[in-house]
Amino acid sequence: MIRLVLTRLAGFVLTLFAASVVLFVTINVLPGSAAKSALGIHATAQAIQRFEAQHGLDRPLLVQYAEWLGRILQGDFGTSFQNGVAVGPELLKRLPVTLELATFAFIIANLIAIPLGAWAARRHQKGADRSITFLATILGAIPNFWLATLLVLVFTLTLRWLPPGGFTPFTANPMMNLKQMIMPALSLGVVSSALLIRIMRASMLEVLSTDYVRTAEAKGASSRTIVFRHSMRNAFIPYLNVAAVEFGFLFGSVVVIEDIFLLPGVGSFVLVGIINRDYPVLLAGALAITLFVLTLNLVVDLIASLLDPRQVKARNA
Amino acid sequence: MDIRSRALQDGRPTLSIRDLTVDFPKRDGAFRAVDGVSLDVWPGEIVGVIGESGSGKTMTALSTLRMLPKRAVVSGSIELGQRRILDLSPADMRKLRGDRLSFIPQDAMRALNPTMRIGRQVGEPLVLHRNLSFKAAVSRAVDLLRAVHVREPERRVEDYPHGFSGGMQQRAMIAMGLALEPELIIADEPTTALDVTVQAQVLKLLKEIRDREATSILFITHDLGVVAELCDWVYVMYRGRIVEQGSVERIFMDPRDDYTKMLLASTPTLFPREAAI
Amino acid sequence: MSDTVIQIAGVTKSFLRGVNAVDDVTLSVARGETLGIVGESGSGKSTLLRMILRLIRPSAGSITLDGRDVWAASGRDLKQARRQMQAVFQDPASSFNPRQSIGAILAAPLEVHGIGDRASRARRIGETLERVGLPATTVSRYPHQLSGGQRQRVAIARAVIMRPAVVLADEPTSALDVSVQAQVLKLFREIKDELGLTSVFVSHNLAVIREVSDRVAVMRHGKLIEIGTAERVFTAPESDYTRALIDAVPDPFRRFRAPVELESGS
Amino acid sequence: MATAAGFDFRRWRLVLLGGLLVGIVLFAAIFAPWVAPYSPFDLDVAKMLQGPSAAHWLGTDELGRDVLSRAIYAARISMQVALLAVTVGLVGGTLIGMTAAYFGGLVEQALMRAMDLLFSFPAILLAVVLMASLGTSVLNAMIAIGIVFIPGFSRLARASTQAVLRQQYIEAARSIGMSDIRIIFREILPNITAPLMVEAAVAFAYAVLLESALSFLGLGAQPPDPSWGNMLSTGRGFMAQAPWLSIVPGMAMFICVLGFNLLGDGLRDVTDPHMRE
Repeated sequence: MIRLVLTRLAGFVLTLFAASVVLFVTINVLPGSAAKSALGIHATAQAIQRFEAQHGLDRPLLVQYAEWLGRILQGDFGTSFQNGVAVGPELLKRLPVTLELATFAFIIANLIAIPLGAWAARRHQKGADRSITFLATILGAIPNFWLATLLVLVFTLTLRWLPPGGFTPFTANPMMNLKQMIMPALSLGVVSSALLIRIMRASMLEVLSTDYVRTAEAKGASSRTIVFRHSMRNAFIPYLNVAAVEFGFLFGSVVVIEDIFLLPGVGSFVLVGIINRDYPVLLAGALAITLFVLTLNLVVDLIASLLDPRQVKARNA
Repeated sequence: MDIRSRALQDGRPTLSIRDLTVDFPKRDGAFRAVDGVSLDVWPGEIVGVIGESGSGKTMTALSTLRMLPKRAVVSGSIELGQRRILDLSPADMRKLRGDRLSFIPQDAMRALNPTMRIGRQVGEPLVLHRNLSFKAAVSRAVDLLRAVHVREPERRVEDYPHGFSGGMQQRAMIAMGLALEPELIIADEPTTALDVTVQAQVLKLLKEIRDREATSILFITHDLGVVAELCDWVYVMYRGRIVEQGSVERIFMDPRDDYTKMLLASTPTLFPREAAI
Repeated sequence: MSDTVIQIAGVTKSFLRGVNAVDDVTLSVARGETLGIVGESGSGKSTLLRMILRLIRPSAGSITLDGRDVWAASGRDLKQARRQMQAVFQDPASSFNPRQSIGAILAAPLEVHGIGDRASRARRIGETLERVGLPATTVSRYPHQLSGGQRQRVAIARAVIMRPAVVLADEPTSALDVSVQAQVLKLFREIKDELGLTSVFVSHNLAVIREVSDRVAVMRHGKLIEIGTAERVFTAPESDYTRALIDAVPDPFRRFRAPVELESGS
Repeated sequence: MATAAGFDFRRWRLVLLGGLLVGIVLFAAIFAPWVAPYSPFDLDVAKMLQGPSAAHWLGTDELGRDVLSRAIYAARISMQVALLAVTVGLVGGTLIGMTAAYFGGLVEQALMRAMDLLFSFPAILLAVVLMASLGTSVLNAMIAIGIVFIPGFSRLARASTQAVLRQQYIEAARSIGMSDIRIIFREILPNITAPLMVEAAVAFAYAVLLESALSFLGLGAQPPDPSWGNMLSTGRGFMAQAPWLSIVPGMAMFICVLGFNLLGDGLRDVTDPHMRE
């Protein structure tokens, strides 16, 4: 068991390290000049040279990476090219916002997907299954930033129930925090649920067609018992793994959603970094989002492994 | 010599199927998988149904369990004891399965839930039909596993199926089927996936169970050898119909139907055929 | 009759976990004979066959075909070896590419070895199909349109179309119903005699092995337990394992006399 | 697979419905100059922010341009980006996946590790970072989105190839001495195209979404060139006065994505052997 956790953790660290290399290299071969966007288009050649020397941009990439990694490991994410603000503390301030958004969105997506997907599978090729599949098809075709726009149109501009955006810490004003969070979380969660419904339905269908479900039926188990005692756990194992990966894949949308709802999270930090070509900001933000996704995958993967006695045993052996 | 000695028995057969027909509707008409099958299984008897693929033997077995695919259209009558199986409500049918009537499938590895401990699976019929707690059911499962010769059953009930060998998995399935001392066990090719040496052990176990508990067994197979070793009475099926029935001795010594004769002639053997007399 | 076609010497295949799938097997196959290899699952019989076919590389030992090392061969020698040795596989459902017609499937070995032109290949395919008892129209059909027995006839056609010296068969009738199995085995024996083939026939079914083999090798856990003429192995087995295996077979004719084989002219 | 009995409408209905929606979008994209009632660039300050009317069915934008015409021209950009991006992803992913599965060992390890890594980045984030690196333009958007698709296609191609490699016809091909290249192109590729085509349809939908998101963020098509993403982005500024500016581009994306998703689902059902009778 401990071995299983350690193996997964090692994989997690390795992937994170490799991801940092990819991000660093990609961002540092940017053709657009950071100096120009920091200093303005009319900056002189000397000013640019001075800027690059000051930020160490004129040295070999490998050296730059090693230094950057070294500093990051000490918690120093550098300073913004744009305004000289330290990136680390700023990132730390923004992390809870995105964490809250991600958590809500993931919970919403699963709350919708698990029961609907399981129900659809149980009613395979019946009315309920067709309706749920149809719903998933419709939801899956809605761009989440359009859904966000429509939600604002309805709940803010027309009904005037919810604020258009912004962020209040939960500790400062829980009610306000939730009011501001609900639309962004729905935009991300509802659209992601479309894919998760399909995954849950497919996993459950697979299990329901197995011989061991037939055995349970032959023992005289009711359809309820079959679903809850014999199928849920087995369907969850593939569901969780796939769901986490797919959710992570879709999670990049925080960049757009945070922009729409003026949430001061990591996503909008990345966007600012891109628009201003602010390397330290962009790198730190992108790394943080990747970290989110990898952590989610790690946690879910461990849960799925625990559910599967074959894996627990295989890793221990 | 085809006097059914068993017909002289007192009382009624455990299972009695009359004019069973199973149709699968298709776009152009219907496919008739079982065509007017009648058969009986008497108390304490092992009855073999032998046929090649597509003969309808498995469909006959599944009809008895009422576990056919939903689109199948069934007619005729099936009686287990006094109960008319085809007329039972789904809830009443469920109460019968695993209690008075149990099923042993072909592939035990797939038939066991990979994420549930053996003890819980073997004991589950007691939970479903006798309202036992899982704890009590698992302690009963220890006895059941011992009865099918699984070693160290106290420890084995805690195992998951992947820790069992193929033969042990099939023993666990048999133990599960015996949990409530059913009137009839339906076994669908239960030894086909096993190696011959393991198969021999499982067949021996089934005979032993019949002798000990006087359970009736309906045994579905494509293997003439298995029928010869195990069964008392044989039905030969071909294209949805029963073409011949008789005691196992009669079928092998004096086959009358052309299909049965062809089947016998086709079966490879370790004992070379005698020259024509 | 006693010249050796296949010589297997000290062949071992070890997989990762230190278990030997095939463990130091030495045996030979003489020209024109059929060697049956029998064993339960995990005995290594199929792995051994695949090593002869050059599909799995042995960890140790040598396999020679007509005196040439199969695994050391390359270029022309390898092509020659491949031409000499053809295979029939078990699963009639997966042993053909579902997107190719039977004609294309049968033409493939001829094309690979550059035998004949279009017309002569077509002629040869027609003759071979006829020989295995399939109508000439089969060329334009696809595998899923054929029954299991018909597919195994095509498999035999694919193996003999190259006019090889050796045919290696891996459980070729295990997925078939007994009545079809009997027909396919009969065809196999006829073709073998007609072409004077040497063959290795792997099966878990002792009775099938007895029917087709001149000599029989019994394997267990990767080891060769015993080898001898079919008559000897089945009537006077030397090892306890072979004895146990024979006793375990549920053979209907142990209890009841075997009927005379039908003249199956079908 | 239409049978002699006639065209099976039920089986193909999703493909037909998806095809219809996709057809409408493609038609608009290809024949935009003829279909669109106005030029997408013609300004008319006198007519700015007018609601839907007989002259302008879907109203006008903040510069008095015809919204319908802009939405039609935007389809062009979306289709171009999606087509090229899917091609990049499909070709790149298939080559990588097939190579990995066929050669196995270290080659496979290295390639698939790299794909896992690429897949661990959220899609939009990766596209955004690549766009930042490559510079904002439509061509770069195509490349960035294409790269995002490579890991998905490569995993699918690898899994499908592995499934084919387990089939005995591969062993048969090897045993007759067929070369690797010939096995890959003659035996494997034709048998993995169906799942790849299904995935391509779904990827097309996702490419449209990604392109719109990039343009929405100002990283894709640049104004005044119309794209659904930048139309929505501008429209949000006038949400209270002119909601149609937000609704129209979203609706266009929705129809387009829905069409490709339905097409993908339909193709999956049609090509899935389990769905066949």
